[in-house]
Amino acid sequence: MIEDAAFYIFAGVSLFSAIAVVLSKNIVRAAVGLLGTLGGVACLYFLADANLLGVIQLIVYAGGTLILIVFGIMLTSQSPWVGFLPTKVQAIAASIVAVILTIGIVRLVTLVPWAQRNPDELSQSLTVKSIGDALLTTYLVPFEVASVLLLVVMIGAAYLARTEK
Amino acid sequence: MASITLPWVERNPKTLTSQRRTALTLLYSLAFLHVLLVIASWAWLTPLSSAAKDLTDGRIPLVLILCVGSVIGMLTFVTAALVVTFYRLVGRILAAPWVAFIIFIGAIVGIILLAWLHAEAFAFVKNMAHPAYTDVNPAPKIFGTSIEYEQSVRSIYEQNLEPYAFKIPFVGNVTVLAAYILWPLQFAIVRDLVAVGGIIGFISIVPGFGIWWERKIAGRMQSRMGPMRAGGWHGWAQSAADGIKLIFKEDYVPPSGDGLLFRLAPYFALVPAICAFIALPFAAAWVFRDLDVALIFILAMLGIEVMGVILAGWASNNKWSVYGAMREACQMVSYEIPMGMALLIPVMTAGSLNLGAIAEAQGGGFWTWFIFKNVWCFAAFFIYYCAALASCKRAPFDLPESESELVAGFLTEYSGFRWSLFFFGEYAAMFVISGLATILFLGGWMSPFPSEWADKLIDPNTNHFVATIIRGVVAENPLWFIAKATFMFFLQLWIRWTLPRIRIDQVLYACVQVLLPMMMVVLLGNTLWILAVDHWSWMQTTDMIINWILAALGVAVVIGMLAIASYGFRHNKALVGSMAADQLPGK
Amino acid sequence: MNHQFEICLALGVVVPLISFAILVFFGANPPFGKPRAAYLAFAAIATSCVLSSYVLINWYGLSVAERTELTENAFRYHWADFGNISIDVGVKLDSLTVIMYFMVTFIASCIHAFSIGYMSGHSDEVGGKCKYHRFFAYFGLFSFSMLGLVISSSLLFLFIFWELVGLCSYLLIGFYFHEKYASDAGMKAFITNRVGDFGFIVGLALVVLYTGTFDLDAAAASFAEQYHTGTGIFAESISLFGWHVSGMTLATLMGIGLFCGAMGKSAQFPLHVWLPDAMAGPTPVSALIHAATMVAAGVYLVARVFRLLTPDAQMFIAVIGCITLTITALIAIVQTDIKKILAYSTLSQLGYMVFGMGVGAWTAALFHLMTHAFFKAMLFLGSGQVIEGCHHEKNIMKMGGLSRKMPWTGRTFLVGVLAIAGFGIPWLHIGDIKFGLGGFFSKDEILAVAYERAFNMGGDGHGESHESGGTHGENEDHAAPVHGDGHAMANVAEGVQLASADTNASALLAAQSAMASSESGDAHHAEHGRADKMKIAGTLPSLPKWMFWLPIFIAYVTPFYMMRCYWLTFRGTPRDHHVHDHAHEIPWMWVPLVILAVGTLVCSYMLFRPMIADAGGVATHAAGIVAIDGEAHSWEDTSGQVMLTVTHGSGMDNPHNALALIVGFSWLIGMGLAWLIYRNGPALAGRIKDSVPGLALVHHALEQKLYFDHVYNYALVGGTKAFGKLMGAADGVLDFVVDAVAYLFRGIGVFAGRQLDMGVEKRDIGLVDNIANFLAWITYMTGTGLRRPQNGRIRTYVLLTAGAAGIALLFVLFWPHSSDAAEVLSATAQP
Amino acid sequence: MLATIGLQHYLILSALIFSLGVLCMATKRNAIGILIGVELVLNSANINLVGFSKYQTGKGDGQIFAVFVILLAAAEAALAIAIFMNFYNNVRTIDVDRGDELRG
Repeated sequence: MIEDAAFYIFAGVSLFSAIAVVLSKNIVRAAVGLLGTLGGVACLYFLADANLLGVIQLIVYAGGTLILIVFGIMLTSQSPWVGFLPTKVQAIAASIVAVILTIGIVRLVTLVPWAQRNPDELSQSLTVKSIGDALLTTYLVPFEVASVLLLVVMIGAAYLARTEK
Repeated sequence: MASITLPWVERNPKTLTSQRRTALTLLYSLAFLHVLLVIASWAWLTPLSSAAKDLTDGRIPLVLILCVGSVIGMLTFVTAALVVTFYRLVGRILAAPWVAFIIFIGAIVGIILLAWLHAEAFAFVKNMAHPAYTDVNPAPKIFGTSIEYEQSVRSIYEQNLEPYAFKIPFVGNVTVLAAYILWPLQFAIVRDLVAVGGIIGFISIVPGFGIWWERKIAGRMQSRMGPMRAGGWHGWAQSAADGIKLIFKEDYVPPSGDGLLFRLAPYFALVPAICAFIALPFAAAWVFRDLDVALIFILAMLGIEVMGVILAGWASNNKWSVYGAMREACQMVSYEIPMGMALLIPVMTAGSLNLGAIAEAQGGGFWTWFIFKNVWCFAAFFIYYCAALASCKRAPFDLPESESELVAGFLTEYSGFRWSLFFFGEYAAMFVISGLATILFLGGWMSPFPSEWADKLIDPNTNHFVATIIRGVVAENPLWFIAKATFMFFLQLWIRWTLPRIRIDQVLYACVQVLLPMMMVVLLGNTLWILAVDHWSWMQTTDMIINWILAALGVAVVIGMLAIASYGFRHNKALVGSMAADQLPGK
Repeated sequence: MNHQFEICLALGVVVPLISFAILVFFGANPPFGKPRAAYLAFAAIATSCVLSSYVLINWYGLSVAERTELTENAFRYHWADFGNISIDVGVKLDSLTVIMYFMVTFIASCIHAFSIGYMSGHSDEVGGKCKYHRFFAYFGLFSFSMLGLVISSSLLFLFIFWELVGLCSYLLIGFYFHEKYASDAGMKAFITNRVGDFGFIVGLALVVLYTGTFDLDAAAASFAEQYHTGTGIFAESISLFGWHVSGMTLATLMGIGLFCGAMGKSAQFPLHVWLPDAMAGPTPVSALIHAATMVAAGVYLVARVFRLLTPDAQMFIAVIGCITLTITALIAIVQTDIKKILAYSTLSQLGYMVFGMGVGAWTAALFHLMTHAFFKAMLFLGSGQVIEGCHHEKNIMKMGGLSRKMPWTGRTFLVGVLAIAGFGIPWLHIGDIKFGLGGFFSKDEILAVAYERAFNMGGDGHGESHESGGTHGENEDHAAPVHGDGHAMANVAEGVQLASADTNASALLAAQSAMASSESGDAHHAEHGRADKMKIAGTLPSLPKWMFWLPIFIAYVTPFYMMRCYWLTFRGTPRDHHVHDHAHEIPWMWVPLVILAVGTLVCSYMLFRPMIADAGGVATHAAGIVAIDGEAHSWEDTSGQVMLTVTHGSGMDNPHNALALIVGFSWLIGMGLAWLIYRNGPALAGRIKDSVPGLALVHHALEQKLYFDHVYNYALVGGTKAFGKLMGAADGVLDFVVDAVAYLFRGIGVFAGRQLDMGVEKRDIGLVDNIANFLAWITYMTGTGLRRPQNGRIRTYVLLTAGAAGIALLFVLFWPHSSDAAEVLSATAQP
Repeated sequence: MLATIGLQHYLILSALIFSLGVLCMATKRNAIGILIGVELVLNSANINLVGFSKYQTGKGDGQIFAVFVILLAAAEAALAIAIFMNFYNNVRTIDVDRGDELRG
């Protein structure tokens, strides 16, 4: 019961923040809205017994990526509050597309009788240990590839963002 | 020392006296009402309370409210009335020169009492917690563990726990009363609320005490007294007075800034710091939520805290603020890396990500603390502490608010209550990183003695209270944790007033080119070391020898520090620049 | 199990890595600094060399059976599982590893020693980067990766080290990175190698896909099984867009893919362009990496995966090798840069090795690899001595008469030239000692196999041995004593798994026993008749004749250009007195040269010969002398017949007398011709070029390296650019059409409106004008509307994509049959 | 209808956030705004993964993939910011509509 209420609260926070992201004209406010979405989604992860994922979401996304984004905003803004607004036609077209997408996907999701696990098993949560084991055995290749990718990205980003001589 | 003066008392005695008279009348009448209520309810409820065997009995809340509540209310009103009556006396007592002595003695007694209470409650909770402690997915929790609370209380009620079974004349069975008082705690949400209240209360104490302490230390280091006026003894009420002042200050929002974000920013700085306490254990099972990812969670919260600073700087629309914000952003993002890597060292050494398990792996005396475990852990501790200082924007890394270059950095435009929220967040974060250092490197809530000693000291005939205290002192106790964390907190203050602030490029250099490579070497070294110790017996000997050398080093450092401190204490008049108090006229 | 050999080899791999780690971090400063950094690197590789000598000596002190046992129980450590594929870290311990390892460490030690002197002239600081220690650090890394490559038992690790070797090559070619040509050359080598490695990865992926393992032995076993059952990779035909390549299975593609890697690293024909440019690196680098060891890694790879090659793939390899050895030798004739000549000769010799692998001369190719490594390293070091002595003058046209100034260099260079030219006298021998130098034996053996393949295929002896397969058990008993030999071979190069899987095993064993009983063979003298027994001829496709004659021709060209190089450099009269006066021999730098020269002589006299033959598994040590060229290759055609390649007796019979006649004196003729022409300097050659019609044209073509670089530049770089331009133009045309339509109609509309307006009363404007304007507006809007979606704005694209997806989704879901879609979806929604 | 929380709830939430992300991508002219929209979309994908992990497989695979998604998102953001810096250095604005030199 409390879990259900918590789901609606967190989902509401995420959605509300996501709407704020879309509607805000100021890009920093959009970033703050994104923070709200990330936090809400992280709470949802906690709710779905994905503790590690929630924490990773917070530490990597909210603590790292988002700060990077805000940093980028600060470095690339010329005057404080200038927002580049889309034209009305664009906004309306985009809204229509979004509505179409929403209807389509929601319809799809409600149409399919999703098989679900036995409710008794639902409460069994995964420990960090089991995820760590899986990462180092079954998912070793993606894990290693991801580390290589991060290395490449690090070098690439440093190269791209360096000051021109 | 001048006695405390309450200006509003002195200014217009007449009106104030009439006000006092009104207040006294009100208070005494309320107290009298409560006395009546107590008598009536006691007469009515005594047979009833002894009849209520079942904890779900709906009459218990009634007993609680009528009986216990009215006693508490009566005492409160009487105390208030006495204070109002003897306000001059109270003021004089607070201001009396000998109050320091009383507070000192009182503090010692209080700490002992507190220790006893803690130990008692700790043992109580831990015993209850025990069967469920290892459960994978506990039911609703208090202090992080699944507790069959009803049963526990019922067992008290049914006097199964011998030590609690004593009676007070006219009051009845204490355990029954205790059961009544603890009755609401059977609801998970009540327990959570109590725990949250406790956390928030603790967080409010930390800055209050910390700011005063910091100012006193600063004063001592600069051969002056620091705050001396507010309150009586050594300006102990200075933080409270500051708080009152800040609340009444003008709440200024820069008109050209982003008002919404400006108002929002302090909460972004404060709330994550509070959230970090969710997962920070004060002792085994003394944690709000015992997450298996507690360590990363705390790290994440410390990371998000930066967002508040950045937004504050941005929303102020002020050059200095933005500089401060950007400094904070790059500083924090950089220092998180060595910090996170340093935290891996104890995790690796203990073989567990669970903070409780890590702390309890260090229970065999101070030489088993991870800081003394081997050279890599030793290095990791210092790297962690440096990085933590930086991520907390404490001196010498307090670039975001460096007042000599950036006015006050991101705080430039802030005033009043919002300004104080930043400080709440900062001090809370300081305590969190100190606590983390304590748990991971300094044995957490384990005492510096091997915990087996407790079992040797307690023979089965020992009085229960004595046994609990012995266990608390010799084995484990939340107070040990608080004491160690407070010491680490003190170190931060000490460092702040000792080291000069460094430049921003030096800050980043220190992270990326010094701490990070060092940390990588340490990480690799520790891994190989653990492997080697596992595989070769001669490495175990080496490991032990190094452990002892490091422990001896630690003891030597502490003894040296104490010696220097005692020397300074004894010879402070002979030292250069003795206390300003000594130079006061009349001395 | 005692793993002392593995431990020694692994230690030898790690020691250079440690030296690399130390040097790269601390090499620039005391306690290392300028000379000591080099000493550290030398000490490291010398340690490896000592270790490998220990292994070599002890390894060959063991009996064949013991070695076989060691090979089978070599160290394997289960490292990780990737899904179903398990990855082992292990050491491939067999004769080939041991010899190759020794060769690499020995030559690397000599070159390290040489480099101490060579690099001492280099300044410490260039552009703020300390180069001296960097050089030796890279050498350490290179030694580590090359040795790791040699001992890897798993294709995965082989590939990792393979790439590391490529990286070192890149770093060392571009060692003078402040010079554009050097960094360009490094880039070129790297990119060219990537092309080859792409094929390698494809091959590797196929191996893993179809055999499920990275382990060389396990892969070969699985491969053999698939072959026999005709399943797996042999059941897959190659098809490209529905077009089937007839007669080829995917197995062939896999072999070719693996060979592509070798093509890149060993610089074979289409990808050979990087090696001459790689001479931009310091000369010791050229000696170590681009002559002796790294480029040989390709050949080594082919030797390692030989069991995975189908006859078609082998033919491909042979063709590539043949082309390479021909064209590069021709280009070498006209080069004037001493290092370029040596580079092209290296290419040519690599071509010989690859050709040898392709025609099935497994042992001979590896033997040639070993001998070539020695004399080519020596030649390069000699050229380094010359270049250093002449103050970085590389043009041989400006040299001449240097042998007086640098006598030791001249002498050792001559030894090298003789060795590469194939100096030796057929039929002459004193006892068992034959008269000749390295190239004489190794190159001619490759040619002998080619000869067999080109002329003598057809299978006398085939029937006999195949019949003997009928009496299976008997033969097996009979062959039991030599089974060990066969086994040793199997673990290195060829599949006993394959052979023993069916009755053909006996054929193989019969061949081996025949060879085992053969004593004292040599390249050109032996008893007749034995070879017939050894010929387990098969039905391998016989070699086209040109693939035999081209290498023969090049065997004449090789002595020519090497003699030209030697004579113009060391003999004759000095042509540039400035260079000549300042030329000097740097003291002590010739010591490694002499050591290598001695090595060349020794290895020419067959020290390595038996060892490699043993690696091939068809040698016997009973008599102490081994001379049989036993290619360890057996293959079977699709009809299941034995296709053991020629295992001829190395010139013991008539054909080989003929071969000796054909190429035995090529060194004399080639070198003699060169001496005649270049005796008095290059002038005569110039005159010949001018007087013979057409020769100038050929000369020019060769000078331009047969236009390979031009073609690549034009076809690849230009092609890409042109494609881009074409696309741009197409875009422009479309835009132009759309715009033009819009503007045209708008113009018409405006014009019409104006015409109608003129002289007409105001009230008409409303109607007429508006109609016209409306038309114009419609057309204009159509045009701009068509234009708009491709406005290059990311948001528009996002919108269009998302909108299209959404509409498609709605269409599917709300269409009358959407329940079907739901059924399909719900079927997939089950866990 | 929405009695107990099940897989559908997660999926619908994910769909909504996805659409909002697309909307954000389509309406923001600031390059970083577009990046924020991408992050929203990735988050919605992660919600799906976690939902399926909890309600269908019960194993860690969904979570692990979500971890990789987060990781890739971080990498993508780092690169994107670096590209935007370059873009800003070249065009002196972060408005993507101004970066249309290649427009047809």
